Amino acid sequence: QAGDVTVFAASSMTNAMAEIEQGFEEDTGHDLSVSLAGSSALARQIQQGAPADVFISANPGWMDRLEAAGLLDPDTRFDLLGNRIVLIAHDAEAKPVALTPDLDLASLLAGGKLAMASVEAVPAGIYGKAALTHLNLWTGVATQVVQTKNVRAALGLVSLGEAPYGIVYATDAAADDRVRVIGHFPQDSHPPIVYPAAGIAGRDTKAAADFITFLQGPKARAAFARQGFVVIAD
Amino acid sequence: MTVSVRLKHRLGHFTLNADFEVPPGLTVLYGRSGSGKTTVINAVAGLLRPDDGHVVVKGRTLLDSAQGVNLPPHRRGLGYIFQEERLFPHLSVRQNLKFSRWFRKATRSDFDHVVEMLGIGHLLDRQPGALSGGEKQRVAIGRALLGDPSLILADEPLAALDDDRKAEILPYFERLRDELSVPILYVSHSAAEVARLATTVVALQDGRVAAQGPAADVLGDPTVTPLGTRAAGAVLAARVVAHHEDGLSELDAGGIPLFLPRVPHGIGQPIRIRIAAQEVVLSRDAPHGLSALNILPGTIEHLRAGAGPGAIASLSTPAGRLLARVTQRSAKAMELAEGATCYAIVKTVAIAPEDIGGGAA
Amino acid sequence: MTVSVRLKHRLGHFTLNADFEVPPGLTVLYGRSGSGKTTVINAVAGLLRPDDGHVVVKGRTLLDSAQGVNLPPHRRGLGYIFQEERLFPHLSVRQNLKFSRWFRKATRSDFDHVVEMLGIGHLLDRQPGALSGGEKQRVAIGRALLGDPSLILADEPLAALDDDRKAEILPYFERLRDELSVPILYVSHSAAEVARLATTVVALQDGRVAAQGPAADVLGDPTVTPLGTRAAGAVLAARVVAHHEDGLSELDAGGIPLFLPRVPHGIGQPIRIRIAAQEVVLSRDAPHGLSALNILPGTIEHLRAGAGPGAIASLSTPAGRLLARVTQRSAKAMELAEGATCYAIVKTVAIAPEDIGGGAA
Amino acid sequence: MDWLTATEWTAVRLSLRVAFWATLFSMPLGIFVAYALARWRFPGRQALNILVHLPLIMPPVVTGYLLLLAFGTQGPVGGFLEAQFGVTFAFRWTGAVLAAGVMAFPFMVRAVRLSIEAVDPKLEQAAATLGASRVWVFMTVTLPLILPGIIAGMVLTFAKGMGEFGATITFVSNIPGQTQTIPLAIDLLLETPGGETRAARLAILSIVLAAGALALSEWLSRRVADKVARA
Amino acid sequence: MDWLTATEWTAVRLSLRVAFWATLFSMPLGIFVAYALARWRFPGRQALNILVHLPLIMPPVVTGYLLLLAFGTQGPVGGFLEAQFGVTFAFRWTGAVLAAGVMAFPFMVRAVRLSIEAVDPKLEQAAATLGASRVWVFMTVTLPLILPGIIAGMVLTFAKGMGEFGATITFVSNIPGQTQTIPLAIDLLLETPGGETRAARLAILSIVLAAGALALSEWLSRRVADKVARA
Ligand SMILES: Nc1ncnc2c1ncn2[C@@H]1O[C@H](COP(=O)(O)OP(=O)(O)OP(=O)(O)O)[C@@H](O)[C@H]1O
Ligand SMILES: Nc1ncnc2c1ncn2[C@@H]1O[C@H](COP(=O)(O)OP(=O)(O)OP(=O)(O)O)[C@@H](O)[C@H]1O
Ligand SMILES: [Mg+2]
Ligand SMILES: [Mg+2]
Repeated sequence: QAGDVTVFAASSMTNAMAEIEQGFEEDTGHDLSVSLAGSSALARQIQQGAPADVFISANPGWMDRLEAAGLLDPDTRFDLLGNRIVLIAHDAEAKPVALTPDLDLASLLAGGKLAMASVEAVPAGIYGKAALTHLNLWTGVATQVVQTKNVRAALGLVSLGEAPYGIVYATDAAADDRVRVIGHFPQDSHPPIVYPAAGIAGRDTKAAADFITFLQGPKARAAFARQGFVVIAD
Repeated sequence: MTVSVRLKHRLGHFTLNADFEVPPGLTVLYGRSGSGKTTVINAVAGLLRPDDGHVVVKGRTLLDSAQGVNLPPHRRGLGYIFQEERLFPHLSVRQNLKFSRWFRKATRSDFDHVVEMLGIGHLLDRQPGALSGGEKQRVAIGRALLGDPSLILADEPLAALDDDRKAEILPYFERLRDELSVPILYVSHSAAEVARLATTVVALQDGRVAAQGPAADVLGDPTVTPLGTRAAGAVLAARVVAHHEDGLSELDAGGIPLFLPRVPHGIGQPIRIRIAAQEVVLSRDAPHGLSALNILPGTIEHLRAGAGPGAIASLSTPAGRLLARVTQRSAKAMELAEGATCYAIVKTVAIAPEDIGGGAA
Repeated sequence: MTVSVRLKHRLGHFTLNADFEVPPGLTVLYGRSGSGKTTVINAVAGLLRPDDGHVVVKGRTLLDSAQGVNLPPHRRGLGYIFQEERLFPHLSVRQNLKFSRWFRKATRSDFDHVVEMLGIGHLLDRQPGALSGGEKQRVAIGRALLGDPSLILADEPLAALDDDRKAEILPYFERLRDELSVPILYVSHSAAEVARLATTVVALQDGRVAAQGPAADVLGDPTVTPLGTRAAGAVLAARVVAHHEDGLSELDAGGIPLFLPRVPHGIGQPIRIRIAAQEVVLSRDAPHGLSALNILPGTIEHLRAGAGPGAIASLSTPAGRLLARVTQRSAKAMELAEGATCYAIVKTVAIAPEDIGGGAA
Repeated sequence: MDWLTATEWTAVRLSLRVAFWATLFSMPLGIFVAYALARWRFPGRQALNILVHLPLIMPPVVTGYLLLLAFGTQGPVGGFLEAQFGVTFAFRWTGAVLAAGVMAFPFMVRAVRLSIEAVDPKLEQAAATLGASRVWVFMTVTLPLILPGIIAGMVLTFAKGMGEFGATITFVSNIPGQTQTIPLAIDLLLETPGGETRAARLAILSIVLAAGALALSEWLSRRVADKVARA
Repeated sequence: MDWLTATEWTAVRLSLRVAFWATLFSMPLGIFVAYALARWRFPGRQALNILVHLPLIMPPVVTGYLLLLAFGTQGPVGGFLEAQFGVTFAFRWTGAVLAAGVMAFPFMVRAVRLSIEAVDPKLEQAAATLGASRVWVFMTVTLPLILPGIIAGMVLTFAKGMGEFGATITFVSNIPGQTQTIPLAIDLLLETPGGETRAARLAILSIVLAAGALALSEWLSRRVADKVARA
């Protein structure tokens, strides 16, 4: 018997969610509606009683917030996805570099900007800063970093050439052929990148449970993989 | 007293301190530019809240600062013809004219009649922006009159109009005054208008009342000429006797026949005629062979020399008191003195149409 | 010709089709409300672009539709006194008056003099919003005059003013006309203003020129009375002979002595006097014992009966042509006819101050 | 119809609906507030003035957040309205209307207020002497004369209604068919790799629609102005 | 000074600077465009009208993106300005000024335009007959009479300059000390779990500053209105 399910998902998952919506509706006959926005906005809305059944956050911090407030169905939280951060360049001819403490990032920038998502608020930026700090590269380039509202905007700056280099998720870099990935940050240079997902307390309908199950199933995994995500859940 | 006004108000350097009471009829407010006429009218209308004041019209208290009474303008039952026309630019002439009908039931005034009198029938569907100056003013007059006001305030309503048009509109104010007994406060600089319309004259000077009283007294008193000597003139009461074929009307004024250009009043009706002092020629002998048709015998009651070369004589005649303005040189040459008998000569055509009005003097 | 105007323009149902040429001096545009006076003046000022037109002032072409000439208003060198005052609300009276000084160098007109004449000295630091109606109009007159215009357009400039004030301002227009030879186009409904100021009269009717010509001709021609019979009157040229102690001035008009209330002109100076037709009393016999001081012998040149009870006689006297308005009844009784001799009687005080002007007739 | 996807068409329809109702509802309130600010002196006048300008001063996200706090199902106003009148704003298109209206309110008020301040009080006085009470003076004289300001305010509100993003997404989230207006859809497309072309299409459509509203308003204004034209 | 962090104080100073210059620069251009729209009939008038309204119709992100395309270092206008005049907008506070000015431009133009349309052309005619050329008529009569509209436009621009977020962050990103205005700082705090209190402090400070500007403008308007008061 078909039901409705509403998912609040971080907007960086737009393409993946479109595929998943189709697959899920075909498989279960439930009606899925997806609200895509920034993780912070979505988390606040859930706090204010938004009609979300499932939340997928790009930022574990906001999921922690909801959990602490008792708004999650406690047993349903799991880490859905992982990702990697990479250094990208605008110049199609740019040479790959090794992301080690020996890298002379400042002279690579040559006075240009390094585009990153906000290093205090947006996960991709936070991870990026952590990685640069870990590699002792941060202080050398801190003044040249431009911080954007989200990863996509940082990617945009590099793809337009406004900033010659940038740090983004591997998923984003893969989707834009005007940028070139010149280095992968070591996994241990930053806290693990995870997209947690969870059901919302008091909204544990069958449809919601079906969706959480579906997320962990092969169709969803394939869809996420196609968009370049590292699928953690199993 | 139909209208009783007491006002105190300061506007910058100007202080209004006016106090007057007038009987039924039309009161002309007279005074030089800046003497406070518009300020008085605005206070009566409720558009200006005076520092202190008391206004009663026909027994209805419109304003009483002491008692805290201050009727808002829309409850004062006014028809205000403003010094500038103030037509509503977004409404057609017709809508402007009918504006007050939305708020007051029309009873007395007849739309078609007022429109015809003012000669604005062909303008009804225009916007005010497409009217000439005089046309605007006529529409503004119509708008105020069509509100069936129980008090009319008119601030130089006819100043922008030509003589013919004035002559057409003046009788309407007379009718309001006499037949419908609407009290009227009327600002005017025109001696003829004052003489013809005024029941009472209130002369303002620097915000104070310099003179006030019945029009016949103020205008006919040779010792006061608040409106200037050129405005001096007596008002005679007469009765229509006959309309002659040659275009003259014959009147009877205390037994004396007077000839005037045809008047519109019916036989037997009373009319009042203003005879300007400066139009009267005096003669010691009975004159003959003159083109002037009206000759009134009389006795000099009073002779007052003015500041200039002129003097004003007041003459008691069977038709009533008459004023004559002569030069002091003539007065001396003719040996005019109080008690002297003489003849007053008045040209028929010198009596302006606007100096002839219906109603008893 | 100083001013030559040819205009064709349509405004809604109204069609202007005016064509007149006037010699130096002051031209009065006369006509009923809505006859097109303001439209003509606006076109001359360049505020309205007529469908077709040609305007030349003192040899300068301001507008020539055929040649595509159309000077913008600010290059026409105007002083325009508008029918409504149009003061700048954001500027003080002083700044309003001095407005044109920002764009034109002041040469002729003296600020203090104009301010004093208009009696607005105490208003200089006020904003226009704090002025009475007449005060605003006076400031507007001053503003236009202080622009040192080479052409003055005045649309009923004195209508809102009282007689005393009018008498103070009129001489200034005369001075502009005579001494500074500024051409003036002047709209007025006042016969006295017309008579006193006009060099030329142009009468408009429904957008067309109904009559035009020198003021003396138009006003003194008994066959045309474009301004209405009450405006008819002759203009006499005279010369000041003496100022007497009793306040009278003695003039000489073609050998005939005339007595007037003291005139401001010096002995020997020429002045022009308008004698309104309705003020003249005719007598077949030499009159005596009358209070009227001025008696002129003459011969009747022309007698025209009007539509009403009146007739206008034109009289050839040694002082010049005189008009007299009498009733047809009197004309018959006195057997007035062309060629008859008679006496014209004119009261000294009946000649209004505004009917006496400087300059030759 | 393959120029836009079905979801996108839904967004277009929704945007029009939101802009329309936001314009309609904020107009009377805007006129009232503008009149109060222009003509009345009352305690708290300056506070009201600041309140009206708040949505302009604060980042839209803050406005959206405050709306969420006040008008959410948990919020005091939202809870009250839901309980008393059954009106819900949270996560409904009605909430998008509210957000657009609030964000455009400063412009609506300013435009109307400017017009009110330009009305010649002498005309209102004239109407009063002809028997019109305060309310009638307003209805018959003031209101017709401030139409240009009202039209300008409505245009600004409509345009803002078509373009509002920050407060809307924060307040009512981004739910296709419910709260996903054109700007939200565009934003999402811009977040999506390769979404630029479709974003541009939506933007152009949005501009065309708003241009239509603009042209209509210009035409209306012209008519009003012609009527009131001073010769 | 521990009420706000040093970065936050920098953001406050920067916001004031951005709002100030945005107001100053957009005023003359706004007056010009408003005059052209109100008084002239020229081909492309309607297109200009739409262009002016675009920042309102489109989501701020789109406006910011278009600014980036045009005024970025790689953009045609930005490249030209940098080469010719050494003016750079990209990632500079000047870019924030540009973004705020553009976003507020519709309001500036509307406010001024409403005022221009309310000016009685009869007064301008009177000035012309007194010798004032078109330009002088504008300077001596029109401009003083539209001051209320200009003040209103400036207030709206200043307020918008204090509050603009979407276009600014998209165009010039968020560089503390360079482009991080109050709204950007607030947004950052709101994105951070637990940042609400500090965000609220910044918001309140921003409101207080804008309220000051508002009060100043009201006082100025009153002075102007008193001068022009019709009795
Ligand atoms: N915009 C317009 N549309 C249609 N008719 C108009 C327009 N403006 C003026 N008129 C008409 O043109 C005629 C001439 O107007 P004008 O203002 O020149 O008259 P005027 O002689 O100055 O009258 P007044 O003495 O009343 O000021 C009038 O009949 C008027 O109704
Ligand atoms: N707001 C004001 N501030 C200062 N003085 C004012 C103000 N309004 C009017 N006055 C002055 O008050 C006086 C009376 O003005 P009012 O309008 O009553 O004159 P008025 O008799 O109607 O004159 P007019 O015949 O010129 O219309 C004038 O001297 C005027 O200058
Ligand atoms: Mg007055
Ligand atoms: Mg006129």
